[in-house]
Amino acid sequence: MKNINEIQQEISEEFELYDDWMDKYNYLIELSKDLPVIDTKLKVNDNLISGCQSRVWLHADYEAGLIHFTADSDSIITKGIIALLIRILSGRNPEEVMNADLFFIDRIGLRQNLSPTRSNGLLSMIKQMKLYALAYHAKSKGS
Amino acid sequence: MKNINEIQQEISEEFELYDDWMDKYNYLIELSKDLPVIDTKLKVNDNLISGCQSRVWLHADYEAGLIHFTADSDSIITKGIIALLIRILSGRNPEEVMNADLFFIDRIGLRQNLSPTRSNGLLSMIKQMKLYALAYHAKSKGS
Amino acid sequence: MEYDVYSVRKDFPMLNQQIYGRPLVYLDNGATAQKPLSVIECINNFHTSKNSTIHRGIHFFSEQATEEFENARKTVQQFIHAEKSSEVIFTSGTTGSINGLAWSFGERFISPGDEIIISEMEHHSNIVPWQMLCERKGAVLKIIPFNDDGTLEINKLDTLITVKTRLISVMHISNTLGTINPIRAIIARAHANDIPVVIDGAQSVQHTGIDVQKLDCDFFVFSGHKIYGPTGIGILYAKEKWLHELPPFQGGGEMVNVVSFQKTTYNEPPVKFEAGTPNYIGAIGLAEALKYLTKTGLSGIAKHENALLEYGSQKLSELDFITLYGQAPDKSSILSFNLKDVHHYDAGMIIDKMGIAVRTGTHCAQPVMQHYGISGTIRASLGMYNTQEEIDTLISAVKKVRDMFA
Amino acid sequence: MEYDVYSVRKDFPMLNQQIYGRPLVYLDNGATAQKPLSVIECINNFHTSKNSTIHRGIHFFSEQATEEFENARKTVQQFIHAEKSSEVIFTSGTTGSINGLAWSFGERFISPGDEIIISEMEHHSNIVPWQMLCERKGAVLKIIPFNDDGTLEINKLDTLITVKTRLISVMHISNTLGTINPIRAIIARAHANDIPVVIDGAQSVQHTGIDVQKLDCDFFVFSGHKIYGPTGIGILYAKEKWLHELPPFQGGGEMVNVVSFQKTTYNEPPVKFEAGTPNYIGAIGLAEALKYLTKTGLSGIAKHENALLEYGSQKLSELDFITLYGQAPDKSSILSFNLKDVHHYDAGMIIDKMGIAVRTGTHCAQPVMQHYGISGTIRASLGMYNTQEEIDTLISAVKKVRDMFA
Ligand SMILES: Cc1ncc(COP(=O)(O)O)c(C=O)c1O
Ligand SMILES: Cc1ncc(COP(=O)(O)O)c(C=O)c1O
Repeated sequence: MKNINEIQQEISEEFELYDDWMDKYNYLIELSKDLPVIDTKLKVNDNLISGCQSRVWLHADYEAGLIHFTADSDSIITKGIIALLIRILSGRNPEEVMNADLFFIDRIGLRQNLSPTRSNGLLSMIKQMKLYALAYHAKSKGS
Repeated sequence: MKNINEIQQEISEEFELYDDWMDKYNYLIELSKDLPVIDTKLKVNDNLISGCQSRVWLHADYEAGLIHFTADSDSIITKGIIALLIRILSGRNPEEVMNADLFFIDRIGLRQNLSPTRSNGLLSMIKQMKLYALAYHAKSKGS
Repeated sequence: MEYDVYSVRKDFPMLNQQIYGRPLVYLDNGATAQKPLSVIECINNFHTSKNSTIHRGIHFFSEQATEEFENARKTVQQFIHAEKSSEVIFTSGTTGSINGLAWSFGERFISPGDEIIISEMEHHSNIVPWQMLCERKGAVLKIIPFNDDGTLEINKLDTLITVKTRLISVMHISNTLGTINPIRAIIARAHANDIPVVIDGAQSVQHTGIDVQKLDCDFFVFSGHKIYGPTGIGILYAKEKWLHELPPFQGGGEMVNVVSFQKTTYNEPPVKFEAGTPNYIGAIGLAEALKYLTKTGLSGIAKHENALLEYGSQKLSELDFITLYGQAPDKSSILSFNLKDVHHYDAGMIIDKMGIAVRTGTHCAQPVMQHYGISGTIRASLGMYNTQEEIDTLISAVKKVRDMFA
Repeated sequence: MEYDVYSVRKDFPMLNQQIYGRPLVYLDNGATAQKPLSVIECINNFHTSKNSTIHRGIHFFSEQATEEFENARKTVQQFIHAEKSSEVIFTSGTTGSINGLAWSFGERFISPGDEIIISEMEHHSNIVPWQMLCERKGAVLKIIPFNDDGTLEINKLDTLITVKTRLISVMHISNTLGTINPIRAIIARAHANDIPVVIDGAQSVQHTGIDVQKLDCDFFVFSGHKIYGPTGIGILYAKEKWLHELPPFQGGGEMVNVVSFQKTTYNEPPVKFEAGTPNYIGAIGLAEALKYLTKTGLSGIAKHENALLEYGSQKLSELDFITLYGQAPDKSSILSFNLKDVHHYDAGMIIDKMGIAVRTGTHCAQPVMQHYGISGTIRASLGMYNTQEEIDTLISAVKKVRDMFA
C-alpha cells in the first residue's frame, strides 16, 4: 500500500490532467461515486460535521490498529472531496492520520478554487478525522 | 420706536461695516456689554434654555401689553447675540414677537459663521422667546 | 423618460468586473447591493476633505459634518415620507434596528404572558431578537403561517391576535420568497386592536416607494447596504409618540443630557437613541444613495425590476427540472429555486464558475426551508442594474448544472 | 529610522485643507482621527471592485470578501496581541462594544446587590451602560475617584472592592485629562479577587502598543474611527473563556446555528456575537489603518506624540492665564485647558476662526467637569501627524483669545 504522501502525489497528478475547472468538478463528481458510503443507521446527527455548507456525516471504525472511515454527504461535490480524503487517510494507523500533512489541497487548487467557505468545511472534515485518530491513539496507548 | 424689520435692517448695516470675522466678534463682544441682564434670582434652572453650548437664562415680563426680555449667559459671544435678539424683540406686543421673521440672522451671516450648533442654540433662544409671546398672547385673549 | 438599464449600469463600477474570465453577473442583491459612483465618491470625498465628528464640536469641519449628517436624516425622512426628521434614527443596520427596538420595547411594554406576533417567513433578524425578548420576559412568540405558494395565511391573524398581543413584527417583502406581504391590512387589523406594528423593510425600500405615514406603521427598519448605500448603517423609523415612551437602547456619547453618578438624564430623540459616535459617514453615504435612487426614478426602477422578475419566472418555469419557491401574486425581485435531485450547494458551485453571483442555502430564513422540508435554495435576487441578458446567462448556467449532475 | 512627521502628513489628504483662508490645524484627534490615503483607497477599491457580503455566500466575490474580513480579524488580533482571532469581535464602535458587553455580562452575571466599579474620569460611554445595567438589575455602581492632578486614587480600590464586586471597567487613557491609568495594577488587584476587568482603550490603542495577553485584561474595547480607520466599526476583545459564558447581545443573521420557533441555537464565537451583516467594509478599512500604523512604527509615533505633548504642556504652562487640567506624571496626547475668566465656548469660536480644530465642552465626561466645578474645557488632542508648528499656532490663537476677552 502506498503511503499518505505517495497517494497525495498521485491525486495531484490526476488533477493536473484537467486544466478546465468544469473538468475538475466533473472528476470530483466521478470520484463521489466511489465513496465508501456510511451505513444509513450511522447517518445521525452525532456524526454530522458542523461548519460545512452541505451536510456531511463521517464515521470511523478502528480495527487491528487501523482506522477505517466511511462517510456521506447530500452534496455530490462534497462527496467527491471526502472520497479523496478517505483514499488518503483510511486504512492507516492513528499516528499516520494524526501527523498527515495534507499538501494535496494546495496542489490540486482545492483551497483557492473550492471556496474558503468550502475549505472551512474541508478543514472541519480533516479536523474531525484527526480527532478520531487522536481518540484511537489514546485508547491504544491506554490499553 | 422702529419696527422689528427696521431694527433688523439697522443691525445688518452695522455688521456690514466689518468684513473681518474677528471684527464682527469684537462687535458682538461690545454688544454683550449692553445686554439687559437678568435679575440674579431669576438665574435658575427653570429659566435655562436647553440646546445651547453655553448656558443661557431668559426671562420675560409682560406689562401693559408688551413683553420685556432680560437674559444672561456665561458666554460673552452668546450674550452679544442675545443682546441683538432683545434689541429686536423686547418691548413688543405678543403678536409682533410671534410673527417676527428674523432675517437678520442670514444677513449678518450668523447662521453660516456662527455655527449650526450655535445656530441651534440660537434657534432655541428664538423658539423660547416666541413661546413666551404665545403664552402671553393666549393669556391676553383669555382675559 | 424611459428607464435605460445600460446607462444605469455605467454608474456602478463594480459591475464592470471579469470573473473566471467571464463578465460578472451580479444576482445577489438581496444580500447586498452594489454602490453607484456617486456614493463611492461621496464617501471618498468626505474622507479626503470633510472628515470630522459631528455634534458638540464648534470648529468648522465639525459643524459642516453635523449639518451634512442632519441633512442625511432629512433625506431619509423624505425618502420614506416620515412626518419629522426626528423620527429617523440611525443604527448599524436592520438587525441593529430590530434588536435595539426589541430591547427597548421589551423593557417598557412586555410582561410575562404577553404575546408578540411574527410570521413564519421572517428573516432570522426578525425572529431571534423577539425570541430572546420572549425568553427574557416570559412572553410568547406567535407565528402567522404561510401557504405553499408563499402567501401569508392572513386570515389566521384574527385568531392569533388576543388581548395579550403587544406587538406585531412582519417583513414587507420576503428575502426568500419575494412575497409582498399585505402589510396595510395587517397594520389596520393590528391598530383596530391597539397593537403597534414593526415593518422589516430590508427587502422592500429599494424596490418600492415607501410612505410610512400612509402605511401608518409604528416602526419601519431597513439597511443601508441593501439600498445601494454603505455597510454599517441602517434606519429605525419610529412614530414620534414612541420616541418619548421608549427607553434608549444604548448609553453613552451624546445621548445624554446630564450625567452624574447620582442621576443621568437623556437627550431628546433622535439623539437619545444614538449613543456614541454614529456612523456619520455611513449616514451621509446612505443619503447619497437615496438621492441617486430618487434621481433615477423609483417607478422606473420598479417597472424594470418587475419586468425582469416576470421574464425570469417565465424562463425558469419552462424548465421542467426546476422547483420555484414563492409564487405569490404580489411578488418582487426574488427568484428562489432548486434543481430536481441536485443539491443547491453543488449547483451554486457551478453557477459561480459561470461568473454568476447567486446565493445558496437558507438565506437566514430556516423556518421557510423547514416549511418546504428542504435544506436550502438557489436564490437570484434582482437589482436595478440587472438585465434580461443576465437572466439568460443564469438560465444557461442552470441547464449546464443539470447536464453535469443528471 | 527617524520618524518624519512631514512625510507622514503627506499620507493624510484631509490635512491639506484651507479653512477661513488658513491651513487647517487639526487638533481634534481625540474625537476622531483623519484617515491615511491607504485606508481611503482600500475602501474605495473595495467598493469599486470587490464588494459582496461575507459568510454563507459561495460565489467568488463573497468568498473573497469573507477571506478579507477574516484576515481583518487576524490583523486586529495581531495588533492587540490577542491569543486567538476568535477573541476579536467586530462591533459598531467603543460605545457599541461596551453596551453589548454590559447587556450580555449583566444578563449572565449581575444580580441585585452586586457591584460594578468604574472611575470618576470615565467617558459617558463607560458610565451610562453600567448605570442602565445597575438600574435594571438593582446593582450598585461604585466609583474610583481621582486626584486634582488627574491621577486615579488607586489606593481607594482596596476598600471599593468587596465580595459583591462583579466587574471593574476603567479607561486606559483619559480623553479629557490624558492620564494613563495604572491598568496593570488595577487588573492585578481585581484578579486577585477573581473580578474581571474591562479596559476602555478608545484613547490608548492609537497612541501606545497594546498587548492584551500581557495586560491580562478580560475585555478590551476601542473604535475604528479614532485609530485612523473608518466610522461605524469597533472592537470588543474578550478572553476566550468569556466567549462561551456570555450570551449573545443581538440576535439575527449568521449568529445562529439552528433557528426554529421552538428552539434556536447559537453559532460559535466570534460569529455568535456578530448578528446581522457586519460592517465588513469598515472592518477591512480598520485593518488597513492598523497596517498603516504598524508600517509607520508605533514606537516612533508614540515618541513623536510624547515630545509634542511635552512641548505643548510647556508652552501652555508659560502662560499665566491658563489652567491646565490633567497633570499626571503618566500622560498622553491630551491638552485640556481653560483661559482665566473666558468661557471655553467663546475661546473655541475664536480658535476656530484661526483655522484650528479643537473641541470645547465636557468631552462626554461631565463627572470630570463636576470634579473641577467647571462647565467645560478647551481640548487639543494630538495625533501622529501633528507638528510643533501647529502647537505654536494654537498658542498664538490662545493669546489672541486672551486679548479679545481680557
Ligand atoms: C475614552 C473613550 N471611551 C469611549 C468613547 C466612545 O467612542 P465612540 O463614540 O467611538 O463609541 C470615546 C470617544 O469619544 C472615548 O474617548
Ligand atoms: C428581510 C430581511 N430582514 C433583515 C435582514 C438583515 O439585514 P442586515 O443583515 O443588513 O442587518 C435582511 C438581510 O439579510 C433581510 O433580507
